[in-house]
Amino acid sequence: QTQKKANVFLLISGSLGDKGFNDSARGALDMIKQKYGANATVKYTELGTDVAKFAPALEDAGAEGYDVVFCSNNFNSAVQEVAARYPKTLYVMYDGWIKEDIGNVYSIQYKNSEAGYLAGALAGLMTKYTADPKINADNVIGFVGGRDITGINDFFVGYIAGAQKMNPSIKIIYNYVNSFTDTAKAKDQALVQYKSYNADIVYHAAGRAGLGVFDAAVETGKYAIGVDTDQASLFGNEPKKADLILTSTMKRVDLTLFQAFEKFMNGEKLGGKKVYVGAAEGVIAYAPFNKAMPASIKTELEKLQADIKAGKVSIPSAFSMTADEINKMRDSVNAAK
Amino acid sequence: MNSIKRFFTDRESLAPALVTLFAGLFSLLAGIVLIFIVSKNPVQSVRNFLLAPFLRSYNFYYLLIVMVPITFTGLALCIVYQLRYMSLIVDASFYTGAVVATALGTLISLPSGVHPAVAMIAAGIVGGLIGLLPAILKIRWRANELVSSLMLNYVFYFLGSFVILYYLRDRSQTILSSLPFKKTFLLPRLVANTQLHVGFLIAAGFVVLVSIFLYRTRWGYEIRLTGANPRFAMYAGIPVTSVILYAHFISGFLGGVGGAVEMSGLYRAFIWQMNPSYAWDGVIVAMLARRNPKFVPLSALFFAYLRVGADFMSRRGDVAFEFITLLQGLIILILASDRIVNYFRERQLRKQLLKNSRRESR
Amino acid sequence: MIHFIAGVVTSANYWFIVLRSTAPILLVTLGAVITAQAGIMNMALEGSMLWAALTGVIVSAATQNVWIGLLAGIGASVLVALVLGLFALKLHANPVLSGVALNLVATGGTVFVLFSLTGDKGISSSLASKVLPSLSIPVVKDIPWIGKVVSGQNIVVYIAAVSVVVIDLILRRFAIGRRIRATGENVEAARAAGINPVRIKFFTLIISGILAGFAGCFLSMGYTSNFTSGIAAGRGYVANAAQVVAGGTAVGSIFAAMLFGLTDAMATYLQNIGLMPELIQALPYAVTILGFVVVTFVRDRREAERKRKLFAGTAMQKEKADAA
Amino acid sequence: MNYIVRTEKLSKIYPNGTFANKSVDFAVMEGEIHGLVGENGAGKTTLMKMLYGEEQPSQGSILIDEKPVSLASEFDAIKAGIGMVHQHFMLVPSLTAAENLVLGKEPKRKRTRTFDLAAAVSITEELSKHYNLPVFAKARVADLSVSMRQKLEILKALYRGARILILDEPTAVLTPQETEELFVELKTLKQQGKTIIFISHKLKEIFNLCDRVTVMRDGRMIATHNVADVDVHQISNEMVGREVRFEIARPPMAPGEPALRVRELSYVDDFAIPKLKHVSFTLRRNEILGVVGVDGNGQTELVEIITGNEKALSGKVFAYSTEVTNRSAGFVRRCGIAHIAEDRMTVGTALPASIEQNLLADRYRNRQFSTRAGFLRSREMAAYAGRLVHEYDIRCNSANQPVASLSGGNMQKVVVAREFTANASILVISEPTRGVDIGAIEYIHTKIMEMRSAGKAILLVSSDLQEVMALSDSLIVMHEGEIVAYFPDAAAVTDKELGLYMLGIKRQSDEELRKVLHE
Ligand SMILES: Nc1ncnc2c1ncn2[C@@H]1O[C@H](COP(=O)(O)OP(=O)(O)OP(=O)(O)O)[C@@H](O)[C@H]1O
Ligand SMILES: Nc1ncnc2c1ncn2[C@@H]1O[C@H](COP(=O)(O)OP(=O)(O)OP(=O)(O)O)[C@@H](O)[C@H]1O
Ligand SMILES: [Mg+2]
Ligand SMILES: [Mg+2]
Repeated sequence: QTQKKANVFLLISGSLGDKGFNDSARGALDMIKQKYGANATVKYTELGTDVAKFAPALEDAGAEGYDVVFCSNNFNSAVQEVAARYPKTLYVMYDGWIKEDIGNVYSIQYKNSEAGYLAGALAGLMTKYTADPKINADNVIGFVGGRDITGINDFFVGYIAGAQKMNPSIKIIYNYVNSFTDTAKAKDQALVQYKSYNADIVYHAAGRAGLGVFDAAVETGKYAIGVDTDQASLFGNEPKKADLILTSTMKRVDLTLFQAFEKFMNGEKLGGKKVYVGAAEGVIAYAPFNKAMPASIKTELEKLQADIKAGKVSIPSAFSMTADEINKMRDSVNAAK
Repeated sequence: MNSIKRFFTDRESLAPALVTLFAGLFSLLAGIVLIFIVSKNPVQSVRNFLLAPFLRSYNFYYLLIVMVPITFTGLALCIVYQLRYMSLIVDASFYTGAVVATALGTLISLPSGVHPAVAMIAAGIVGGLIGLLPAILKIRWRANELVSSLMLNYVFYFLGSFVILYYLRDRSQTILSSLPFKKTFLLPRLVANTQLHVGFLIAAGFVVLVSIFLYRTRWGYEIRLTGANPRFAMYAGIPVTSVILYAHFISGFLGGVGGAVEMSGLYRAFIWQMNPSYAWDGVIVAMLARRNPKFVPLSALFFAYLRVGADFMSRRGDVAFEFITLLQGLIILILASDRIVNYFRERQLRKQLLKNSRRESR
Repeated sequence: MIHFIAGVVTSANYWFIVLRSTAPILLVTLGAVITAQAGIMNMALEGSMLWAALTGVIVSAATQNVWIGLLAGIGASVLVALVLGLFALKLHANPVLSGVALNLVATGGTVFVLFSLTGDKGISSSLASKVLPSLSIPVVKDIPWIGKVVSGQNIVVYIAAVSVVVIDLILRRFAIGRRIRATGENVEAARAAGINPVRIKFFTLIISGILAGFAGCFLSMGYTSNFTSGIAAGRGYVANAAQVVAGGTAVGSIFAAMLFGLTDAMATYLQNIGLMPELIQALPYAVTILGFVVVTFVRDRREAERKRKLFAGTAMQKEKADAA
Repeated sequence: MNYIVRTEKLSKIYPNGTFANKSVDFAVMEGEIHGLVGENGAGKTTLMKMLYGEEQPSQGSILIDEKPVSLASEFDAIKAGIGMVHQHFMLVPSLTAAENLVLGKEPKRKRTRTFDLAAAVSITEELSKHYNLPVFAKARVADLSVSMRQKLEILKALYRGARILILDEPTAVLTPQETEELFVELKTLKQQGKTIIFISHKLKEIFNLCDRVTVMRDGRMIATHNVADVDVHQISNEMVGREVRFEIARPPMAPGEPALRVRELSYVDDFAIPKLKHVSFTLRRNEILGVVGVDGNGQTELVEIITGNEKALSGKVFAYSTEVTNRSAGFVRRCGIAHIAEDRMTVGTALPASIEQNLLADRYRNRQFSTRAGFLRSREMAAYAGRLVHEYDIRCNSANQPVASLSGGNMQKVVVAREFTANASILVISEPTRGVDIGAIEYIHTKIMEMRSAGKAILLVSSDLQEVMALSDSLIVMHEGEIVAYFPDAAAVTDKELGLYMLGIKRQSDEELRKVLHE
C-alpha cells in the first residue's frame, strides 16, 4: 500500500525560542517527520509581530500547494482573508476558533483554564509546605500574564480557582507584562512579587517574556511554575533554573497538531470543524514534578488531574465571564489590597 | 514637465539625485553580497529577493499594499523635513489614528462611504494635535524634538493600546483584537480576491494634495522658506511659530489619516500586537524622495519592493527578513553623509574655478 | 493610594529594584552626557546596547567565560560608536540621522545574526550563555535597611556607580574635561586653541560606547539571562532625554536616571493595586518629558531673573550719572 | 631676504564656490609688524586662516623660515610658532580666563595627572605681568570686558610659544585709549623679537604701527610697501582699485513730518551686557539719518529691535502713529518699515532658497501673487522676480537658482531689490555695501538717494564712516549703547570730530541731544 504524501508548512507569529507555545508547535513538525519520514516534508518560518505580513504568507503557502498549513490564532483575520482562495489546502489554526466557518479551516481551542487550575492547585498546596526552606509562612503566590486578554485571563481564573480550592486563604499577586516578548519587564515584575509580596511560587502565562520569571526565581531562590511545555526539561544546561521549576502545565500544541496531521493523512475530513480540547484529550497535563515536592502533594495533584480529566471538576472559564466578574475574582484574592 | 526637464539638466538637482540612485543601487548590491554570505542557496534567494513581485501576483498586490502606510508616513515626514525638523511623532499620530478609527469603526453607525471618511478626518485631527506636541516642546522649552517625540511615541503607544484593551477589545477572542469593524467602515477592495484596497487611491490622492500644498500654496511656500532659513523667515515677516505649528499639525494629520486608512482598508479589526512603527520606514521614504512629496510614490515603491522581496525570500529560504534593515540603515547613512553627497559637486566646482583663474592670470 | 505609595517607598525591596532598573539607564545617560558635553548627540546608544547585549551572549556562550563575553560586548558597542563617529565626524553626516540609521541596523541586524547563528529570531535561549555575578558586600549587607538595598546587586550596578565617579573625574578634574566642554560650547575656540575637536568627540563617543556596552551586556547577562530582540527597549532614547535633565553633569545623571528608574519601578507596584497596566507603563516616559520641560523652564526663569537684575544695576548707574 | 612666513601662489576656494584667495604671494620678514589691508571680503581673514591651519589651501604652498610646511590643523600652526587672535574671539565663555589660556596645553598635577587650576592661574598671572597685558585670571570669560578678552587672546597665543602673531582687526572693538595701549604692547612684543601681522581697515593705524603693509583686493595680493615709502592716498587707491569718489548727487530737501520715533529703548543681551541704554530719537520723511559708532556699541541691537527681530527690555518704537514696540517682524513690515539686515548670509537671505523665493519672501501673500484661496500664482511670481532681477541687475542664470550660488554683491542686490520695492515708508538700512564691489556700491548709493527723494524716511547704519557721512542728512553717534551726539547737518561735521564722540572722549549735553527728538 502506498502512503499518501503531504507537505506541511508552519507559520509562526512572533518567534521561536520561547521554550513554550511556539517551540511546542515547532515540535509537531519533528513528530511528523519522525512518523512519516519521506512522505512528509515539513517547513516553518518565523513572521514576527507584523500582522500585515500574515496574509501574504498564508497566500504563499496556498499558492505553493502545501497540503497542510499550521498557524496560530494570531492569523485569525488572515485565514479568513485567504483560506477560501486555496480550497485544496487545509489550514489548521490552533489556540482559538475561526470566526466564520470556512470549509478548509480546522480550528483548535485549548482549555487554558484547566492548565491554570492545575498550576493554582499546586501553588496553593506548596505554599503551605513550610518544611521547605524556600517556602515562607505567608499564603501568597504570584502570577505574571502576558496581557490582560481573554486567552491569558483564562489561565488566570483557572489559577485562582485551583489555588482557592486547595488553600482558601490564598492571596495572589499578579502583573501583566503587556507584551509577550519583554523578558526584562517580566523579570522586574516577578522580582517584585517574590521580594516585596513574599510570593513563594510564581506562575506565568506570558510566552517568551515569561522566561524572565525563571530569571527572577534564580535571583531570589524561589519557585516558579512553567507553562505550555515541560520547561524544566529545557534548561538542561542551567540546572539552577530547572531545579526551581516545580512543574509546568503542558498545553500540548505539538500533540494536537500532530494528531490533526495524522487524521488528515488518514483521510479524515477536518475542514470546517472546531474543537475545544483539554485534559480529557490528554492535551493539558502536568509535566513531571520537581523532586523537591513532597510525595503527599504529588499524589494529591495526580488525583486532581485524574478528576479533571474525568470531567469531575468544574472550572470557571474567562470565556464565559464578563469583565466585571473577572475583576471581582481577581480583586478577591489580590495580595496587594 | 518643465520641472522634470530642469531636474535632468540642472547640475544643482542632478547631483543629489544621482547620489540617491547610487544609495539605492549600492544598498541593493550590498544586500546581494550579504545573501551570498549567509544563504546556502544564494542564487535562488537572490532571485526571490529581486523578482518577488513578478514571480507571484499576490506579491505584486502586496507590494502595492505595503506602499500605502509608508506613503502616508513618508509624506508626513516630507513636511517635517522641509522644516529641517527631526520629529518622529508621526509614529504616534499613525498609531493613535488607527486607534481612533477603530473606536469609530466599531462603536458608531454611519452609511458606507461616510463612515470611513468621518473616521479618517477624526483620526487626522487627533493625529495632527499629537503632531503638534514636540513642536510646542521645542518652541517653548527648546526640547530636542527627536528625543521628545520618541518619548511621546511610547506614551501614545501605551495610551492607544490601553484604549483598545479596555474599551474596544473583543472579549470572545483569545488574542488581542478589537471588536470587528462595522461593514460600513470597511473600504472596498480594488481588485477582487486581493487585499488591495481603495486606500491605495486615497494615498495617491494625498501625494497630489501634499505636492500641491507644498509647492503651489502660500502655506507650503512659508514652510519651505522657514525650513531654508528660519532666521530669514522671521526677518521677512513670516509668522515662523505658526508655520512650524501648522506644518506639524498637517504632518500629524497625514499620519492619523494613514492609520485610519490602514485600518479600514486592510483589516477587519484592530489586531496589531505591537506598534508597526511605519514612521521609521517613512524616514527612509522621505529621505529617498529628498523631502519632495512628488517623489514619495517612487521611493515608497522602492522601499516596498525591498520589503516584499525580503519577505518572500525569507519565507522561501534561509535568509532572515530582518536583513533589509541593514540595507535601510545603509541607505540613510549614505544619504545623510554630506561628504558623499557633495564630494563630486565640490570637486567639479573647484576644478573649474581654478582653471578659470589660470586663464585670467595669463 | 497615597498610603500604598508611602508603604512602597519606605520598603527596602522597592529601592533594591529601583537601583537595579536605574543602573542601565544611568550608564547610557552618562554616555549621552559626555558626548553631549562635547557637542555631539549619540543617538546610536540604543544600537550600541543591542549589539553589546547580543555579542556578550554569543561570546560568553562560545567561550563559556562571562568576562570575555563582557569584553566582546563592550567592543561591539564601541564599534557602533566609532561607526557613528566615522559618519558624523568624518563624512559629515547628520549625527542624529546616522544614529537613527545605526539603530535600525542594530534592531534588524541583531535578529539577523541571531537567526543566522541559532535559527531563532526572538531569543537566545538556545545558547548556553553566562550571567554576570551579583555581589554581596561584606559589611554593608548586615546594615538593616541599607544592606537589603545596596548589597546583592549585580556587579554592573556597582560599575554604574563607579562610572558616575569616573565620568565626574573626567569632566571636572582632568584637562580633557575642559577640552570636552570647550569643544561642545565653542568648537572654533577649541580648534583655535590647538585642540582637535574630532578627536575629542571620538574620545567621548568611545567612552559612551563603553558605558553602553556595560549597559547592554547587563541587560542580556544579568538583568535577564538571554538576549531578546529589541532588548534595549528604548533605553538609549531615554538616555538622550535624561541627558537634558542631567544638565551636563555626572551627578545630575543620577537624578535624571533615577527619575526614570523610580517611576518605572513604581509602575510595577501600582499595577498590583489594579491600576491600568498600560497607562501606568507610559508613566516613566511621560515623567522624563516632564523632567526636561521643568529643567528648561527653571533654567529660563533663572536667566531672565539674572538679566533683569543686571539691567536694574545699569539703570541705577544711569540715574546716578544723570543726578551727577 | 629672510622671510619668516611666505606664501607661494596660495589659492583658496570655499566649498560654496567663493574664490577667496587667488594665487597670493604674501611675505613677512622676521621681527617686523606687517600690516594687511583690503576692503571687506578682500580675503584677508581667509589668508590668515590658512596660515593658522584653520583652512586648507586649494592650491599653492606656505613656507615658514623658507621651508615648505603643511598646516593641517591649528595644532600644526601652533607647533610652527604661529598664534592668531581672531576677528571674532575664540574663547569659551563659561570657562575662566586662566582655563581658556591653558586650554589644549594644560598644567597637570604631578602625581594624579589631574588639571592643576592653581597652576593655570599663576601661569596666567605671570604671563600677564611679563608681557604687561593685564587680565583677571579667575574671572569667567563671559564676565570680562572686550579689551580684556583681547588681551587674553594675545596671551593665549604667547603661552603657546608663538613667534608670529596674527591680529585680525583687533582695534575694531576697542576704544581709542585701548587702541593706544594695545599699540604700546605690540611694539614691546616686537622688541622682544616677535613678528606681528596686523589687519585693520584704519589706515591711520597702519601708518602708526606697521613697518610694511600689504594690500589685498578681491582675493588678490596687489602690492607690498614699506610704510615709510607710501601715503594713505596710494594705499586706498590700491584697496579699491581706483580713485575713491564719494560725490553723491544730493538734491537739497527739507525733512518732512516725523516718521519713526524711538523712545527710551533699552536692551540687555544674552550675556547680560546692557547693549542699549534709554535710546531716543526721531527720524523724519525725506531724511537720511546716519548712525555711526564703533562696531558693537548698540547699533545692531537698535536696528534689530526697531524691525521686530529682537525684543526690547523697555522703551517704545512708533512708525508714524502706530506703536510697533516688540511686535513681530511681520507686523513691523506691514506698518511700512523695510529692513536691509546687516548680515545677508544668515538673516538677509535664505541661501538654499531660490532668488525668486528670496525676492518674494515678504510679499507672496499679496493678491498679485496668491489667490484668495491661498494658491500661488506661479507665473506672476516668476515674471515679477524676472523683472526685479533685470531692474536691479542681479547677475544670475535664472531666478530659480539658489541664492547661495550668487556672489556677495549680487546677493546684496537681491536684498536691496526686495527691500526697496517693499512699498515701505520707512527704510532701516544696515551695512548696505559690506563686501560689495564698487559698481554695486555706486548703484546701491544711487538707489538710496532715490528713496530719499521718493519721500521715504531712512535710518542708515554702516561701519563705513565715509559712506554714512556722504549719504546722510543728519547723524547720531552711538557709544556704549547710548546716543552721545546728534548733528542735524551731516555736512558740517568732520570725521575727526565724529571720532571723538565714537570713542567716548566727548559727549554732547542732554539739551543738545534732546534736539534729535524734534518735539
Ligand atoms: N589637533 C591636533 N592635531 C594633531 N595632533 C594632535 C592634536 N591634538 C593633539 N595631538 C597629538 O596628540 C598628542 C597627545 O594629545 P593630548 O591632547 O593628550 O596632548 P597633551 O595635553 O600635550 O598630553 P600630555 O598631557 O599627556 O602631555 C599630542 O602630544 C599631539 O602630538
Ligand atoms: N567659510 C566660508 N565659506 C564660504 N565663503 C566664505 C567663508 N569665509 C569667508 N568667505 C567668503 O570669502 C571672501 C573673503 O572673506 P574674508 O573673510 O577672507 O574677507 P576679509 O578680507 O577678512 O573681510 P573683512 O574685512 O570683512 O573681515 C568673502 O567673500 C567671504 O564671503
Ligand atoms: Mg508561603
Ligand atoms: Mg576678516
